Amino acid sequence: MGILEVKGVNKRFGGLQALGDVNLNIQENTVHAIIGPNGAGKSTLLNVLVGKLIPDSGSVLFNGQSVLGRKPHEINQMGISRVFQTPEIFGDLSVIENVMIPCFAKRDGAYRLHAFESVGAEDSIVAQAETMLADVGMLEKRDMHAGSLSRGDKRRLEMAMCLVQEPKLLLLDEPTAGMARADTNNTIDLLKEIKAKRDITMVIIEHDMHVVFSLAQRITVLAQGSPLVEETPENIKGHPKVREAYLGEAQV
Amino acid sequence: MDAIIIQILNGLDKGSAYALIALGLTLIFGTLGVVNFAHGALFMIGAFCAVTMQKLLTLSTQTIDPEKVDFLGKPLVVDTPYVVNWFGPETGAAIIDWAVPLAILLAIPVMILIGFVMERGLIKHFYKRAHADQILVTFGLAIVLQEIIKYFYGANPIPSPAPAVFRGSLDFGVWIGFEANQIIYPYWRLVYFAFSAVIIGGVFAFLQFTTFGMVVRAGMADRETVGILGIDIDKRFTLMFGLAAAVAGVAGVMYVPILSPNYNMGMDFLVLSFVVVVVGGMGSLPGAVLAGFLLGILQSFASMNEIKSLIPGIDQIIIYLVAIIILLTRPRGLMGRKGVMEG
Amino acid sequence: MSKSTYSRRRVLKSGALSGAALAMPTIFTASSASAFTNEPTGDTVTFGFNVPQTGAYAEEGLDELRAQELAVEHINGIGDGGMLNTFSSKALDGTGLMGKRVTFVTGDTQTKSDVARATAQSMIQKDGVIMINGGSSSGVAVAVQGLCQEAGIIFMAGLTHSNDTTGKDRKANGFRHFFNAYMSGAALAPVLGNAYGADRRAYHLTADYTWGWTQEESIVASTEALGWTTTNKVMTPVGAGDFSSYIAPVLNSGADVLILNHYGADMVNSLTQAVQFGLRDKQVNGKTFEIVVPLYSELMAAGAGANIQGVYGSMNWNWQLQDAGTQAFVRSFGEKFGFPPSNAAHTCYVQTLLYADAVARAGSFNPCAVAEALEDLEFDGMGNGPTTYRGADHQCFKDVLVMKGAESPTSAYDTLEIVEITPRAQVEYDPEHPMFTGGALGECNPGA
Amino acid sequence: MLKLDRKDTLLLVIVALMTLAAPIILNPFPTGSALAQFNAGYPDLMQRFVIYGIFAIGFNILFGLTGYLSFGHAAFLGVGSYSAVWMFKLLSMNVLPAIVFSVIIAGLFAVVIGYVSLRRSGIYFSILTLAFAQMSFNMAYSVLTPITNGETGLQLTLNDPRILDGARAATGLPVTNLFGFEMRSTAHLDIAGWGFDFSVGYYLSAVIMLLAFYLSMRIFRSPFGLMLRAIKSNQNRLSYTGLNARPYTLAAFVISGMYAGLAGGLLAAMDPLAGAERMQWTASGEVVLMTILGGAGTLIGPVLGAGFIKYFENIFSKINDSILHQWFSFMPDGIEDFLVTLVHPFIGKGWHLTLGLLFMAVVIFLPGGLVEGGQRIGRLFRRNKAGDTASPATTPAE
Repeated sequence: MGILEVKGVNKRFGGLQALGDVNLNIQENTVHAIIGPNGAGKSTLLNVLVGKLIPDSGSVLFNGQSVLGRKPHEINQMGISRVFQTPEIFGDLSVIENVMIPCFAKRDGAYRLHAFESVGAEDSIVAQAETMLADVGMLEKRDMHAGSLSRGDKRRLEMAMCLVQEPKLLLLDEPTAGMARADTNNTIDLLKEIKAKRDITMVIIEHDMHVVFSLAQRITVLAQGSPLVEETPENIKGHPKVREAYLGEAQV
Repeated sequence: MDAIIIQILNGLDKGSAYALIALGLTLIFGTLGVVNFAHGALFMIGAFCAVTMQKLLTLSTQTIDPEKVDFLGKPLVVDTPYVVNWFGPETGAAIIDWAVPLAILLAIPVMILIGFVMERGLIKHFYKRAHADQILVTFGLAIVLQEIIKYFYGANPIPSPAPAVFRGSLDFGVWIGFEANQIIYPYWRLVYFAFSAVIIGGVFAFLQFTTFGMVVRAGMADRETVGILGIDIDKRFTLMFGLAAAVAGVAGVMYVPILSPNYNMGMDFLVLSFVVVVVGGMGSLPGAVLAGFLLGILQSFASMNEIKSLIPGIDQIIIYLVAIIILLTRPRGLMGRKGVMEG
Repeated sequence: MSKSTYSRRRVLKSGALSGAALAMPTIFTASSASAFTNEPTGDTVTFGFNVPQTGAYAEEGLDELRAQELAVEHINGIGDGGMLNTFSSKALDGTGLMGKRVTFVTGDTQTKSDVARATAQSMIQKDGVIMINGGSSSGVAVAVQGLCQEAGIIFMAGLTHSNDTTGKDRKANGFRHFFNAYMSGAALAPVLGNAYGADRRAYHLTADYTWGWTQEESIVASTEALGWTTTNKVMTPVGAGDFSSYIAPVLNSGADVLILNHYGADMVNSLTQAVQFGLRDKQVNGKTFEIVVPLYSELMAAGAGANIQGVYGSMNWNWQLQDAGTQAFVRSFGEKFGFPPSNAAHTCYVQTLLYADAVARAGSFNPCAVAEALEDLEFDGMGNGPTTYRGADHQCFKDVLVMKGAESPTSAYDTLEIVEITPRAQVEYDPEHPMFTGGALGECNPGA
Repeated sequence: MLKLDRKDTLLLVIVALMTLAAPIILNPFPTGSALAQFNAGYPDLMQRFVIYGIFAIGFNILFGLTGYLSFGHAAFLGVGSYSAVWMFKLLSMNVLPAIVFSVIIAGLFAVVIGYVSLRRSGIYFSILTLAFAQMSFNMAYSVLTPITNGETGLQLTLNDPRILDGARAATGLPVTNLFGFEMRSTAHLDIAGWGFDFSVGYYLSAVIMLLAFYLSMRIFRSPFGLMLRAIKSNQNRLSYTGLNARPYTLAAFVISGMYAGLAGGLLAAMDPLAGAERMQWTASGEVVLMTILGGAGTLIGPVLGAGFIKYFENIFSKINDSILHQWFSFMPDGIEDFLVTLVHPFIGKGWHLTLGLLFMAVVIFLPGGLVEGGQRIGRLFRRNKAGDTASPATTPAE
């Protein structure tokens, strides 16, 4: 049994079949990439996984529990974190505050009226956040305004915010979209580093084959809303069905 | 039955006033992304254009009539308007009588000018600022405009009658088979309704069928892209602001026979028109018009005795009650787009 | 501590530490330097003129202010003396008040009870006023009257027409010269009966707040006593602006008279719109449809323009009266400002003089002495003929004017004409009349 | 002891000193002088400064931290006032139960209105709160007159039951007090021409304001405050971080509603009258203006804004032409009249004009409100002193 099981998920938007009978089984502690041409249903699938969309039929089980119908914050509290295409951070807050918020969320749950404690007095939270920042090499920027960071740093910060929660599953939505080659490579290194340091399952939705083949242990190819193939990277490269799906899309 | 028809007619009329103001407000918000709290003041200035027109037309020569005395026992000073001197008593009086409709000729250039000056001189600098700042600065401007009008015209309402031919009312009920006097409707309100329909239709046609309108609509949807195409969108937006000011202004001019203008009238309309705009959906022109008529008609129904006796005071809160219900059932108002002013 | 007395203006010896005052503020309530609140000590005495200067009643308030300024000039001996020449009491001689020059401070009530109370407070606490006068709404009058009662100074009400001011909300420190809703009804009804007959059906539109309700109650009672029937009483929101949805059903209701219990901008708009609906051109029940506005003011007449022609209403006073007092006042006001005074201006002018006169006769600024000098005072020469300040409720009783919109006014100032001067006997009532019960004057409070 | 860092402690101490010395600071001009017109150190106005300060501090907890712009907060102030006056009428003239009761009732109102309104965000939220407040105002003014006494405002009468204090002899209305200390009792101090008033009511309000200020400081610096700022910054990220924004915003809404109720209760405690106008949209707009004018999201800004607006309303509106003539009387007649004519439109009945112009000036030139103005002056001062180029980077104003 995998950590995340998607069984028979269907989703229609009007006349369009966005997802058709999707079955996925993601094994614990692997990096699993979902690829596919534009309009294959990757984003729809991701939105189903994080509770933003409810499928017409089928089930999504995380550690044996259904995630369907739960709000994003509940799904996060179950142990699923998400990295967005463009980094979503708290731009008005300082870097360290950005990382402290997920620490509080992990310790105190979705809501707690801790109005009379002082943030500065939360030593363990501060220490936790600082360790995390050190991990991603941003400790010297701890007091900077997060909104003024470079794009690469924003990505790092977002990763740090997700990782500090020690999620069981990390969803990455095109983490290198729009990045220059150098930044992409940095991100790949960062992800590799993260993976090397801890037990974590990652699901990457990605366009860039370079990223996919650098990181993934399993790859699912999605086409027209349905999984075409699920294989190891080596076997995907020469797969005829994949070539067919990607014809003219990208050089594999 | 007749009571219901009466209230639908009244509602259409109230609604057309709301719709006109909300339309201008939405034009400004939709094109420029600015929340304009001075829009009520523009409506008020329009109304005072009518007052000014009256004053201009009754500019007078003063002669002393030794036969009569004033309240202090001094010889009475008699005013004779120039237009009477020039065109004779008959024509002169007729011209003065038509002061309110004639005021539109004054209001359009004046309002466009005020719109230009406002946009170039003030609003322009607030495109990138927070909505709260826009609200504060335009609110400050509204107070200033209002006080300027008060300084020159005083705080009293000023009677501004419609031309004599439009006084009295149409016995509408007789046409559709009711007895006389059951459903009556003032001529001027019919004029106002028709006028609003023309203006609203005109604005929509302008946006729909002219290239200018198309560019502006594109700009409303995606300002940056239009900018990239090398179109000077800013200039068009300035014109748009002038247009919105003119719409508010003429709405004000035509409203004065219904509501004697005073310097404070803009504030009364401001809150109401914001409710209308939001119920319609921020940034949606059809939504603004639809919501204007909807709220106007519902308000009229709520003032019926039969309904008031069931729920006392319902006519005082109906607009707000409807706004709450609509916003709770339709998150972005009747026709609002996602993500507009939700942050 | 002792009684609930107002303990401002305790004078500390200059050497005393403020710290002691902070720690034990009540120590000083025992010692008393002055006998009553804001006892004038220098060579001046200060009046507070609290009128609306912004908002819908600003013009009325500013006219009150002009009259008050004029009254102060006359008390101080500047100008022609105005009504001091015709006033039956000769205690004021144009040399100030008890050897002191009268000065005044002004405030803006914005016609809001809260704000009016704040400006009144500031006049009492900061400027040390001994009397407050002015205002253009009953809500404000009642609120400020209550404050003056608690603070221990005299309140001379301005324009306030609700029965409550000297009815259920009457106060020992408060006095009203202006007439009230009951008097309007009592004065109007006979004139309406003569003009429109005893068989009429009335439809009421009433502003939905306390003044509107007392106005409606009064006029309903007096017209029904005349034999009229009341077909409908409809409340309208204050500041509704567009009254069309209330006016439209009137014709259909079988009523042949519309009574607009509205004031200010509401009245201007409802009357304008009713005329626009053509109500007055209609025939109902075989009679011409009529409109009545129980309370008129110059402000409203000016705002409604030609629409008031032939419409009956009542007023406290009008500059067209021919008595000597009126003429003296109109002359001195007109010479100074260039137009005749409004009835709001008149009542404030008279109130200021009456207060000063009472001080002079009592020989003291102590509010209790002043109140005593005002109670049951009989006077004449202030317009309105012989007048009594009734001690039981602090309401003035005098002739009331029934007015009608002039058919062909010669200037902006004679748009209303006097139809009848209703003699005072006809508008008098018992202090415990049911419309006026529910409150008590209490005892005069000198503060301190 | 206060659990504040050094900077905050310093700010609190300064605010406390200023507040406690306000009767002296606000009366800088000798009583008889022409400039005495600008003195604001009389009890009623000082009370209004601190009470509206409380109102604005509370509003800022909602608006400054979460960015939710409520246009109906005056409703809670009004509800607080009505509750307090009813307590005076029914229970006791002691202000303590009245204030506690007004906070509780305003809090309950805020729970209901907040629960519904917070289902929407942005301008839709603003209009929902506006609608609720306008409904409350319209009803209070007319239909609910038996509870609110409508236009006149709810006030004490001689025949109120007042269970605890018992019925007094009908000599006059009783006075609000705190265990015998009457709110209106005032000690007056004259020193060499200067006059100062120290009133019990002011000091009670001032102490409560300081507590409210301290509490808001703690909220600003707490994890709860951090979450609220995160909501303003990026609500999407917040929910994907496992936090539920709704209870946080509701808590902020209720807390700020209770602050408004406290302010309303205190207003009634100082002067036992509650008018419906307190709930009108213009009153709600006023607290928005106070907060933005002073500096939204800053600790001290709202208090400054409240003082600024109340000062104008009470001092500028009272200046009239005869006072102007007095000021300029030292000038030759022609110039005197000219100056009076020049200033005339801006004072007395024209005080709104001055206020409107100042709003515009502040927003145009000081986007961060008065606090930013203070910071700029401070920076200028420091730069001159140090002679170096201080970092021009704008730090979030605190």
